[in-house]
Amino acid sequence: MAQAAPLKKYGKPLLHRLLRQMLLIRVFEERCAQLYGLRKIGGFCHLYIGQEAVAVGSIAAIDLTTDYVLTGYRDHGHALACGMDPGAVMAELFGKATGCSRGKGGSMHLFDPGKHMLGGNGIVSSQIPVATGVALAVKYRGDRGVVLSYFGDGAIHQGAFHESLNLAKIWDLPIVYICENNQYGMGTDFRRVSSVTDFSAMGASYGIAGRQVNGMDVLAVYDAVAGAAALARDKGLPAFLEIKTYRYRGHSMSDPAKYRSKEEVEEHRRQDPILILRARLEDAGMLAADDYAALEEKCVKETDDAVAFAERSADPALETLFEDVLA
Amino acid sequence: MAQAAPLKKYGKPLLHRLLRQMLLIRVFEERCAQLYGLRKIGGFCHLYIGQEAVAVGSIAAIDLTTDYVLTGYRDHGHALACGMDPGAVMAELFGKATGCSRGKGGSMHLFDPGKHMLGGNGIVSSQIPVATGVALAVKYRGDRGVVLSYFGDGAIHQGAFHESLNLAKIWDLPIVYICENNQYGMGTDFRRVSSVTDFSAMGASYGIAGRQVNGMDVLAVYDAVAGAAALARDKGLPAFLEIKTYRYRGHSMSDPAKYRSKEEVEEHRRQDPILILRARLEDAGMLAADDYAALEEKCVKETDDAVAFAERSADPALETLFEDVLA
Amino acid sequence: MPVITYRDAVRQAMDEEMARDASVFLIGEEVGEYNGAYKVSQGLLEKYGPNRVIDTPITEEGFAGVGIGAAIAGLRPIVEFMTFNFSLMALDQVINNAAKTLYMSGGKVRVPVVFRGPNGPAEYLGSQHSQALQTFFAHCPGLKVVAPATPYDAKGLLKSAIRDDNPVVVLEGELMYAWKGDVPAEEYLVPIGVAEVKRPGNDVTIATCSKPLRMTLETAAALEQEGISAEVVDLRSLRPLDDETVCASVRKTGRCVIVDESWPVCSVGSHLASIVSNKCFDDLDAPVELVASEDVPMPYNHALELAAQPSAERLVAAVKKVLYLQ
Amino acid sequence: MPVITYRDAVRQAMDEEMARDASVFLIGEEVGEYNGAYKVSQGLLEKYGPNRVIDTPITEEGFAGVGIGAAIAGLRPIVEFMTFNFSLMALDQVINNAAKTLYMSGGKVRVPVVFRGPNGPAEYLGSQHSQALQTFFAHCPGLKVVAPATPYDAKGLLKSAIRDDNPVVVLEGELMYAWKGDVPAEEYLVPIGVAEVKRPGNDVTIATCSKPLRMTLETAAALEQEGISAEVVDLRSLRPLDDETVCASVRKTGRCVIVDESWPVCSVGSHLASIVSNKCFDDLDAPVELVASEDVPMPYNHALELAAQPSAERLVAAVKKVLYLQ
Ligand SMILES: Cc1ncc(C[n+]2csc(CCOP(=O)(O)OP(=O)(O)O)c2C)c(N)n1
Ligand SMILES: Cc1ncc(C[n+]2csc(CCOP(=O)(O)OP(=O)(O)O)c2C)c(N)n1
Ligand SMILES: [Mg+2]
Ligand SMILES: [Mg+2]
Repeated sequence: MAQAAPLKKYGKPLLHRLLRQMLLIRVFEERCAQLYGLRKIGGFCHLYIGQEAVAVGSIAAIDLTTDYVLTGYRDHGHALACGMDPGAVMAELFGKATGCSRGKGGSMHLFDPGKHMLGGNGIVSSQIPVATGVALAVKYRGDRGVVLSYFGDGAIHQGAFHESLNLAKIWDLPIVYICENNQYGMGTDFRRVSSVTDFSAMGASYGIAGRQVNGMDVLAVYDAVAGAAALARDKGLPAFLEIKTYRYRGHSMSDPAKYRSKEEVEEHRRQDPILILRARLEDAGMLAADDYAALEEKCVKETDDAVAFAERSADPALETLFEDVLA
Repeated sequence: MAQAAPLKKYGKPLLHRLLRQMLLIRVFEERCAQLYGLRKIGGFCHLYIGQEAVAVGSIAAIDLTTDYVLTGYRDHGHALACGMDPGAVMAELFGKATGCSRGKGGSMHLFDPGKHMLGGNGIVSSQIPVATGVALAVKYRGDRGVVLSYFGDGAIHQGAFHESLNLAKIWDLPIVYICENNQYGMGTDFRRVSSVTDFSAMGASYGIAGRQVNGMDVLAVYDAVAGAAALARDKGLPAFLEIKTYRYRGHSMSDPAKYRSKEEVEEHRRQDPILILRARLEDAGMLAADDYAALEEKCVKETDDAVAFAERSADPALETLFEDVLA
Repeated sequence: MPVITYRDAVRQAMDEEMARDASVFLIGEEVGEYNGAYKVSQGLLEKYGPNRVIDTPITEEGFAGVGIGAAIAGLRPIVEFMTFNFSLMALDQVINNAAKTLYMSGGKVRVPVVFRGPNGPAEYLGSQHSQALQTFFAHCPGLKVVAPATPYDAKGLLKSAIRDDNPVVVLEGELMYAWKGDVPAEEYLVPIGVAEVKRPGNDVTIATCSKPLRMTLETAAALEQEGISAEVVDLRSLRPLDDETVCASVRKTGRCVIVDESWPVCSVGSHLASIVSNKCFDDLDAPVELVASEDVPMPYNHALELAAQPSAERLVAAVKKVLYLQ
Repeated sequence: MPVITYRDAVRQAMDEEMARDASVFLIGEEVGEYNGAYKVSQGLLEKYGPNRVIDTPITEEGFAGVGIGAAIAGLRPIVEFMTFNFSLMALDQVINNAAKTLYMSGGKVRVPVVFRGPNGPAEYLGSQHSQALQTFFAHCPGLKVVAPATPYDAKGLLKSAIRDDNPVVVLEGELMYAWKGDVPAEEYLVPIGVAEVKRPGNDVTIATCSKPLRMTLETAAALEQEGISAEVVDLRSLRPLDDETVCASVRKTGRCVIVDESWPVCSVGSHLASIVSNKCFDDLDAPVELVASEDVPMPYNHALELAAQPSAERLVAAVKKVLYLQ
């Protein structure tokens, strides 16, 4: 599995940004869990806690003025990593009119086309062909963009994944397929439903290089995606990354996650992507003692503000029910 | 690519049976083409001419008292190789009440559950999960059967193929997936729409051994399928074979096949599976000069009888329109 | 009589049929080790083992086809869709194979498979997870489709579905799983294709099915207070559709309101309205009214979400409209 | 005015729009080098090159999703299904993504994609290849659906569909591709959502769409000989459905027959019947009659196949029934 290079090549601003973004997602999501308990947020709410390094490391490696992100229903992390306004995201989770999708999308359907975040999708694997089409559009127009297409270990057995990789390869599309293997699809250990345990091998059916990446190491993710994106962008070589990660919470808020042991979760928590990066920065003298506290405070403040914004926002007017059906 | 062993190990009865079956399919199908011209047969009519060694060699390698066959719309060859009555098949093509599907199925939907021939399917790849389910049933009951699941080079990009292989492997199902790569899906050279030209590599995504087989050599097909079927039957190891073959005619009767050169067709005709087996048998002194003529005459007679049966059979009564909708 | 939940009724049906017939098995996502996404199959893996309670990867097209194949080979699979929203991934298998194989084989090959799972809106789930998709199945000959609204009917219809030699689509409902009702301890079946008058009345016929039945019955009780006697017909089966029971009621009441939680266009509701309008032309004192979900995707916001669905208010308004009481 | 085939009309529409707007492109199986399975795209690859006329592998789910993605990213893809029978493989993409993305994004993300290809029965093709699947699309909010029956409408509606900012399903017909009709040389559009009276009349309204229009017009001409004046309304669009034009006609004639070549249950035909029955309750002198395909899978045998579909005989019988002439 790919591991990261020494720290200095990244530069302090990037490293701090990565830490801050992961922390913001963490704080934001912990708050979501509380708010779900308070019934401010309803329905399915799939937390990203534990996986932050994947969205943050990968999206930091691209340029959202030209590049695009599409993912599944576990999309809060990607939304925030794309720089979507936390207030608009929180208001969406509250179902408010000021939400990024006017309160109509909810947790699984965060969109911000201005930030090139093209959703959120609730149907496992359904976003993969769509992302492939966005890559087709990029190439069609002769733009220099690249698309990151995210999905889980559960999605990889769906036909949509396989059809897409073949299409991307025969058309030389600028796309990086990212399987966030958090080891479970709902209650199912991925090893129970997969013939192979190294997903990266699956690229070979499509002449696409596959690679496993340590998804608890944000720099490893950054490097792997930067490399793959460059090849996709410059040479039209689609790539496939299996990023190994872990979700600390249940599948959604209603899942007690009894299918795995406390020890297993604890073991992964010791690999926490935020702790790891923090420790490395501190070891390298790139993060002062109170830098982290300040960072954390900032993220808490941003989250507080987002919640306050969501709280004070109005519900959508009833007649908006009939809007946005057709353009 | 796998090639066949010396002749004697097969024994004369089997070798003659293979030759006879290929010849019957050839004669039967040539007649179909004529009858289509005479408008006795309508709609899509996908001839198997050139591919006879695949159905014949593979089905000869299994035991239809325990084993099953499912295929796509190019199914005349499989039907006859399963021992379906040529009269019932021809009557079906004529749309007669005596047809194997009472004149309701037509060319793409030949069935004979008594012979373990479970269809004929008009939707590219749609039969592959169904065949996988038949294999599940065989295993469920603890039977010693194996299922042969046929499809074309065009079907291999469909999600249904990929989903099925994974299922078969995680459940250890007794099934042999057979891609009849006749090099074209309708007008599309398979190389134009596939990222890889050696399909057998695709099994690796599912931990399934893949193998290319010379589909113009009926004995190579027989050997490969016999081997794969034994492993599937005895060890629950699903297999995947890419059998390289060629169709001499257009995709269906309405396809002039302008997408390939005369030379290309001629080149493949020189590899004709019937000619090859005949020559090998003659060389080995296992087929006397008039044996072949006698065989051919028999096949013509069988075809004549089938046509006569179809001709004299009645159309289905109008009220049968409403029968067989529900059991 | 024991009072049990709809969830338990569905499980009992599967349990009894699996005990009775070794060819019955359950297959789907999370049906085994997780005991079902909605705990419908709780305990079945433990009781019947992994050969008969089969967890699948997320491959609706694949495992729906597997169910069809196993049925063709003589077993009686129960295929669970975690929700019917995901069945769209498998629609080719259901429409092109399950529904047509008997016909295409001239009656030779039967497909005794059951496709079941929750259908229709739950709460706060947004557009892709809140669809009442009965039209996609009710439209297609070669299938049977049932949509039980009570624990009693859920158990009796599912048992009939499992024993049926045809592909049967059984539409349950996430929000109904916790509903309770009488279910006899003794074995019984509810026949497919027979509607039931769930409440007798004289002034207006209200026909419905599935989850809206409860709201309809509550509304009928409230209308009684206003002196309006509503007869409530529960369709129970959508294909074959027992329109005769509805028409018999309408011939008595002269008025008809239909409640259907799917989108209105090409719905079971509008289809039934066309039949009642035709067959009861001389009996109807007012046009047939349809109370359906609004013709929009489902929004996430809860107030909008409720406004999108049939409600007591809209039903009362429709009843008063057909009674010219507005 | 030039007389051209339906096939040429469809091609002209694509050609003109591709020439006008560089963001329009065609994608599907055999659309390029083979010039279309039914030769609809003949010459377009040569004219526009492989970047804009894109051959796909057989992966309906995949390339339908690709069309949706390209549309989301600002292009205007025309996705051809070789026939709509195969669109069932892609239904999740059409229903869950194309139709809902605008709504789920609160109006921010548009999906200007066209899905087109032949729909409905051709000849001798059996159950899987002869389906009139309009219900699957007309049912779903967020889509537009058109079903042109003449070369003129095919061209004008397809051009409107390509320019529309919503996902539009365009249902053509294999047997119609060779039909000829007047198509002006000058550019024109036919608006989506507007039905057209194709033949005026006074005694009965016959509403139809797509392929049955021709048979309906021929039958109307024959009925004229018997002194029956039928007004024929061509729906042209199925979603939005211009029921008002039909109702206006029915208010005049007092009788209505609907012809729809799909299965009857939950069909566009039965839906329209429910609306006409409701809105024209006081105007109707007879129940609305539906002439649909029989509620069976399509058989291969040609006589059975014809018997399964709406016919002049059945239409005449229905007209006479609503006129009480039997
Ligand atoms: C097509 C489809 N089938 C089933 C579901 C229900 N479902 C939602 S999430 C999920 C598990 C997905 O697991 P994975 O892809 O590993 O993603 P993760 O939740 O781990 O991020 C399932 C089965 C769905 N949404 N869509
Ligand atoms: C899902 C689906 N898409 C498209 C078609 C139309 N079609 C019929 S056969 C065919 C080509 C299939 O080629 P291949 O799998 O190589 O089989 P072959 O005809 O060569 O035997 C196509 C595109 C179909 N029947 N089903
Ligand atoms: Mg996962
Ligand atoms: Mg082929």
